[in-house]
Amino acid sequence: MAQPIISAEKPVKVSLRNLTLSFGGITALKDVSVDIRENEILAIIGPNGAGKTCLLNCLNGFYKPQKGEILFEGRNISRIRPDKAARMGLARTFQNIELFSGLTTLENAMAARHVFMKQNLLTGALYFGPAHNEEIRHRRVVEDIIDFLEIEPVRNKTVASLPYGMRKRIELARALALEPKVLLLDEPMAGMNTEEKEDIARFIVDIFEGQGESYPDTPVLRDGIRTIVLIEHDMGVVMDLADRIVVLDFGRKIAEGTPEEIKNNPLVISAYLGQSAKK
Amino acid sequence: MALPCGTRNFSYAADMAIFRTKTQWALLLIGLAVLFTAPLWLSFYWLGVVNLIGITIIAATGLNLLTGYCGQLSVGHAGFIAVGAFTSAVLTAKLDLPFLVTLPAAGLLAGLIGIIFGVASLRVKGFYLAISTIAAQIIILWVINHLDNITGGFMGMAVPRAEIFGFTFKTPQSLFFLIMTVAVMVVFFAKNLARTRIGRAFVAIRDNDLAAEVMGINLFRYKLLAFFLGCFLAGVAGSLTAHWVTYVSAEQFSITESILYVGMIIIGGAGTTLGPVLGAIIIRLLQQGVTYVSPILESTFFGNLPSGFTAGLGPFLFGLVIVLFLVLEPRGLAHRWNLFKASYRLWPFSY
Amino acid sequence: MADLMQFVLTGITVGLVYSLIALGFTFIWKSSSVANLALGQMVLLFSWIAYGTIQQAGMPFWLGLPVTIFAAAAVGWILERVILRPLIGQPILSLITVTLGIAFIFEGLVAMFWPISTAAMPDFIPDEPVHILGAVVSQEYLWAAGIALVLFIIVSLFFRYHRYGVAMRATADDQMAVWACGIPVTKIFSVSWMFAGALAAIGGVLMSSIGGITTGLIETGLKSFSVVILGGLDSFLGAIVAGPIIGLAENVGGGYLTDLTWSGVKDVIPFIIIVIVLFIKPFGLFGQERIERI
Amino acid sequence: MLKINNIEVAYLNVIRVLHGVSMSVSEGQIVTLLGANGAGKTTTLKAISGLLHVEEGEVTDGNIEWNGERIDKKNAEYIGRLGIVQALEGRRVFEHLTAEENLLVGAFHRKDRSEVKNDLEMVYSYFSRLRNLRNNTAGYLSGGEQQMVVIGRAMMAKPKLMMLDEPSLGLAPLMVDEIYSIIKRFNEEQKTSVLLVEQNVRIALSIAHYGYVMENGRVVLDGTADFLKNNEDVKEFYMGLSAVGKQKSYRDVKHYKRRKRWL
Amino acid sequence: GNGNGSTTPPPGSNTDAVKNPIKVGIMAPYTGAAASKGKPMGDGVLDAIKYINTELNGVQGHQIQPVFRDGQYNAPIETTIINEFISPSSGIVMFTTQASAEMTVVMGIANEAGLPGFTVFSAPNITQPAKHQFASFPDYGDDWVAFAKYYLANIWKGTGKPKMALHLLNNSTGQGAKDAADKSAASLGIEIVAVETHTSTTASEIESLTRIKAKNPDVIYISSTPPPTAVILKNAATLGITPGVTIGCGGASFTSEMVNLAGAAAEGVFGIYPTVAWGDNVPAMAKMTEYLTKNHPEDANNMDYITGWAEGLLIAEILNKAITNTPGGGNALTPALVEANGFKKLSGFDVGGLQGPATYTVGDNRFSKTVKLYQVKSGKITGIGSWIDAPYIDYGFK
Ligand SMILES: Nc1ncnc2c1ncn2[C@@H]1O[C@H](COP(=O)(O)OP(=O)(O)OP(=O)(O)O)[C@@H](O)[C@H]1O
Ligand SMILES: Nc1ncnc2c1ncn2[C@@H]1O[C@H](COP(=O)(O)OP(=O)(O)OP(=O)(O)O)[C@@H](O)[C@H]1O
Ligand SMILES: [Mg+2]
Ligand SMILES: [Mg+2]
Repeated sequence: MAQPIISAEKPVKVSLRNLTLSFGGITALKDVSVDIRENEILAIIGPNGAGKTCLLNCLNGFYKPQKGEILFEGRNISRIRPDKAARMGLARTFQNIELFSGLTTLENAMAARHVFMKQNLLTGALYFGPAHNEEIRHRRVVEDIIDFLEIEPVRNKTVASLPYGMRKRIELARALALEPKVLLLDEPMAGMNTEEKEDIARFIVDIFEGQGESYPDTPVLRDGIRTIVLIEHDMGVVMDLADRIVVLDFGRKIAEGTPEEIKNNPLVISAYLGQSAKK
Repeated sequence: MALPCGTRNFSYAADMAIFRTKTQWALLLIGLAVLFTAPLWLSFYWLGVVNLIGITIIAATGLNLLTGYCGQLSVGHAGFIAVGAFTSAVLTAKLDLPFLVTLPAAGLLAGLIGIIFGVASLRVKGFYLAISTIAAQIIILWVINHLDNITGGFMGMAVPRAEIFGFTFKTPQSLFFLIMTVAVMVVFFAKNLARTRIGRAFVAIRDNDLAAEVMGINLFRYKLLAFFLGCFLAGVAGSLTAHWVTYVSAEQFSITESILYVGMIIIGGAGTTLGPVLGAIIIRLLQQGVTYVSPILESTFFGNLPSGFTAGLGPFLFGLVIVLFLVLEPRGLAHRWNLFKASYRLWPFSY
Repeated sequence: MADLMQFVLTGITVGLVYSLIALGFTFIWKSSSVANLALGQMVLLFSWIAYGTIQQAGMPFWLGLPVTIFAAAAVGWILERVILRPLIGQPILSLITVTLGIAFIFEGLVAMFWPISTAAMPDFIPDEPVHILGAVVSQEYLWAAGIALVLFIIVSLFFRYHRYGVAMRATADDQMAVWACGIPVTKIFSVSWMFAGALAAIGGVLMSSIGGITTGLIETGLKSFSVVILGGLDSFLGAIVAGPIIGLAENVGGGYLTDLTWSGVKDVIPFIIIVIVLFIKPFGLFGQERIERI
Repeated sequence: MLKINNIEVAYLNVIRVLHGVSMSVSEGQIVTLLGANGAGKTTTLKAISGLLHVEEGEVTDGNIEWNGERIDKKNAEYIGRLGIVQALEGRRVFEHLTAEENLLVGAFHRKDRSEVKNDLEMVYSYFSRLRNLRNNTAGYLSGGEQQMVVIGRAMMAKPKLMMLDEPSLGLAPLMVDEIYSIIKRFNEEQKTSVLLVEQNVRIALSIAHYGYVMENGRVVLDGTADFLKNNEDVKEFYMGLSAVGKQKSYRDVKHYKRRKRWL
Repeated sequence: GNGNGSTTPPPGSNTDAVKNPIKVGIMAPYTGAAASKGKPMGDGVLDAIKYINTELNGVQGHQIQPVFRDGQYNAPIETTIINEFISPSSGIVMFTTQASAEMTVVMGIANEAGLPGFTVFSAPNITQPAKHQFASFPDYGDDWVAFAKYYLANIWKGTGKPKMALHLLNNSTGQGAKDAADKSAASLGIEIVAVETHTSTTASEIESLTRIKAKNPDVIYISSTPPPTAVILKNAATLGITPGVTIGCGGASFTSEMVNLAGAAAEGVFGIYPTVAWGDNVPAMAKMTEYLTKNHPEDANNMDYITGWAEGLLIAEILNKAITNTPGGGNALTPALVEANGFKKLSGFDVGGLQGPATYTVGDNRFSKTVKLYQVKSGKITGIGSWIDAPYIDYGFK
């Protein structure tokens, strides 16, 4: 079911225009422009310290770029607060795991349902009635996601002592629970072996495509997330999954194109891939 | 008897209930029955102690929401209790307002002042925040001390007894019912808040505030909400204190008391509903122990003890208990209790 | 004008005394990220030990002082060994609370061993006040201020350049990782608590030669917290600069504001400053910002 | 020189994680430890370095020997002094220290202070990116840069046995190749033994002399690197898609049938 | 509700019957912030009761049974203690506290329950308006008046009104003096030129004294506790205020502890104290010294032990009066009877000469109404003159 790669026709979902971000002396992003389109998985690659994570951080409002603008569905969100960005439909995972370590897997995902819930102090404190029903409603969605990602065995475990790979999956679950329009993944497969990478790759593809009637009550799984941004250092994964790739180096965009184009771009090879990747 | 080996649930509602087995419900009912018949079999003295514990549980539960759940360390809790106490005192004594108005008013004012000082928490954490809350307490007490026209200044002021629909809460027994009703309600509300949307947001902020924000939780609103709730309950406890002691002066609300509250939630188990309850009971009973033991030791071993031994015994024991608890059970008694429950539930297979 | 001079001089010297105590706080913080709320009680206990060696055991000052410092270091060592070491890796809340427990224990010990509860430190600094530009200051304050400055230079250099100093800072960041490097975390902890004990002892002897040995020393500990907040928890420079600022604010502010506001304003000024600082410069004048990266 | 004899490890006295693991590392060898998430690789390393105690874990059975001396009951410091150093997984830099100070902490217990300067140079020559970042606060470095700091720090200790937990994690492909050639060089030049936990099986086996495969707390397979490289199971499960020759796409991984779920 | 009721023998057989012990609640801040005063006072009162019980065979044959509790200077704890004291089943007929702050916390409940009690150190708000609580000697306000009068009569040599500065502790100790000054300075002919407050833990008062100095006062009055008083005195010496300006202290500050701490700076300072000093030739001195040496040598020279001992004697006398005036005697005592027949029947009791004679006057709940003036001379607290009257001041509290 691979999508045809005709990027020009896909509508732009998020548009980054001339972003510049610096910290004191370090320029993390310099005049970077990227269009993130609907119906595509966009990969961002580049050497360590190139500014990939910074780009995501700008996208969801964690960093405020000094110059340039970010248009999300036409609205400028370059100075938005992170929680607002989440409400607008931007969810992400983190390269160094950032879970709520004192909560269980289930609660981590439920925490992300926060934005959809209507409880207030009063109904929450009384619990019985509206809050209870709401909890159950959202619990269903979360259980669907847990089921989808196959993490039921750790559903009620506090996440702090789970193995690395498991925690990465829980991060994904939490991001899905936010039912985002755009999913941002920062190195979701780091520290996994090939088999586990296959799992995650499968999840990403499934999320992208949607699961239809397997999960009729959970829109995010049923309809899929049609815009995914992926940062990853495993070229096998990137080349297979991405519809389009943007390459950053020292804060600048040095290339953009289909996996085929990128694989053979001499600039990218010398800055990032190295000769070994070509074989 | 059927052991609850691996209690399993078949619906989300059942899975989310606090009390899941018949035994648990029975224990709850028995517990409540024992609690509310206490005035029949407890002496004045023990009622006094239990009343104090009840008030303490209310304030400690507030601190637990703020510190245990939301992770905002406050070492100025007694300052907010003072706000509640004086609010209630002034409103009843000077304006003749009914207790049913002054009690929530005390909570509200304490909560609002809590929000003001809580604004600092948006930028700092941990020890910085701890000190700013100490500062809050010192400033609050200074203001109370100098609003002499309203609060009686250094002298403090007398407080009338609480009155609801013409009934005056005067005897330790009637106060017991008043205080315990509020305490049970507060614990129940806190438990519910903790396990629903707001509580999860609090814990998310405690465990990883950056990620929480990225997940759509408004830090500004929720940190302030935590301060409001924590201080609101402090205010409620303050109001009850005022009508229980019947005299308030700023001196009664010391930094030491604030520190004790922190000790309570740590010993009991921060971030659990049971924690502040256990902590309040232990610390208050320990204080009573010291009240008793030191004079007894002094008279029993007259002359055989180094002079000053008893004077130092109180703080020494106190510190020792806090330290021992932390070293031996750093996650608090509630944690131990949960382990115990878990192993009981799966008995006889401990793993 | 003469009044102003007096307020300024008093502010600076008193402030440096706060700095002296604050250095001890920063020392522990930088080496183990433990916020030592028992600071005031340590100062109190060690002042009494000094009293015990010099006044009660009759040692001459030149012997009593080193003995006291040695004893203080020993107490620091025991604290680390028995109480803090088992807590390595526990959340910050537990670490802060355990120091509160220590504070109670010390208060108890003091009451047990010195039931007289207050005493004057034997005189070892001449009584005559010194006149500077029309203002007077007692020699004790000058000594305390001078010693604070010297200690500041020593500890700053130590933490910046000495390998133990650098390792201590690393320990404050991530004990587990320090351990993984094969560095004796426990020894680092011991050494830093011994140092902190010694600093508290020196501070205590100087402080109590000014105001006597009383529980008031505990409260001076509280004031020192406002100094570390203003200066930045992890900055010795902050401690040494913020002390006089707090002192000046207290004395000059108190000097001119008391008539305009309420009495006792002097005693809340440091705390009002804390609240203001936390709003506009949350990590103090020289404190390192919390690292926020995702 | 390092021998692990049938150890069992439990956390908090209840959670048993290793069920009888044996392995050995001899002088100058690079040994790699492979296995899925949660197999117990990190736990094994912690058992060796003594860090287990800090996490309320304990070696409940079996023993660990270092040059004939039992070290499974020793504390981390003692083991560190023997020259065993572990680089933790997950880029644990000292955030508030500069990159260079991080490296110096690695050299803490070395007596040859003058040599330390040279080694600093050596690390900078290995990781040239760090040279420019030497005075930057480590907490703000990018993920990969932090990883370099962590490995450099382990090297600064000049250990007899260097244990690296997923050194390639989060590194760019070029950098992975580079780091592995550095580890190999370091092993050859300094005669340091290396115990390597890695998910990137292909690259790990390319420099290792010997390897162990762990699953669910047990060693299920071991052998020389060449043997493992050619083992069918290893090829299928650990090198999977990228196995030379039949390259299938991550897009085409088969979708398993979903099971009925129980609460 | 008398706990002794069940064991009371039939009326009439009183003289031969078993004489029940009489329970008295005693609350002292044995630990906590005020332990430095509470401990010696507690020691004093317990020693005195011990002496009465063993050597005098109690009060008319009834042993005094102290129910001694450490209030820890902590309001919640003090409240639980008073709840114990007021409980009918406790059998307690009266109680005492050692500090005005302690009494302030508990007096609401005690008054409500009608349990009579008295406090050793007191502030005006405890005895005004007069309810069931009493003070064993004049309060902090009275101290000020007594000193002011003495100053005007014997020290002030100038013309016009003398200028006085107040330096007050930030609690009821300081406030009591301020209330008195507000009320009576004008009528006495004293001009208050400065009012400063300090905390109980201050380390420097140079700043406040600089401002006081600028006002050129003739006399400074300190109402506080010993440690801060010593700081103020030392700072005053540093600033050159003393010698030159007269300094007077309220009762709670003026102890040997303060003299120790202040050293040379205390020389010449005047102080009010409600009892005699150690070594004064009064009837109770010998026994008191004997018990002190035997049981509490660490309290030597501590005048708070004297106030405690005097408290013990007062308790005994109150009970003595109550037993005498109550039909049925000691076994029939109730709180109300002790108040009516004991507290309110006190008249001219000399308290072993330790403090001014104790007398109950209607509307004035202070027992002794005199204080003594002292001065530090060559490092010793030395009495000057005889007892000074401290007449009742009506502050109009409600
Ligand atoms: N808050 C910050 N303060 C200072 N420097 C920063 C900050 N955040 C990022 N940087 C710097 O910006 C550069 C880009 O960092 P970024 O995390 O975006 O890299 P990256 O492309 O994600 O690299 P990697 O693949 O290693 O994760 C790095 O050199 C980093 O040190
Ligand atoms: N501190 C701990 N307390 C309890 N259980 C733990 C603890 N640390 C690890 N575990 C458990 O031990 C098992 C093995 O973990 P370990 O970290 O050794 O795996 P790993 O092979 O290194 O995995 P990864 O590849 O994800 O790093 C896991 O199931 C984990 O949940
Ligand atoms: Mg990155
Ligand atoms: Mg691992």
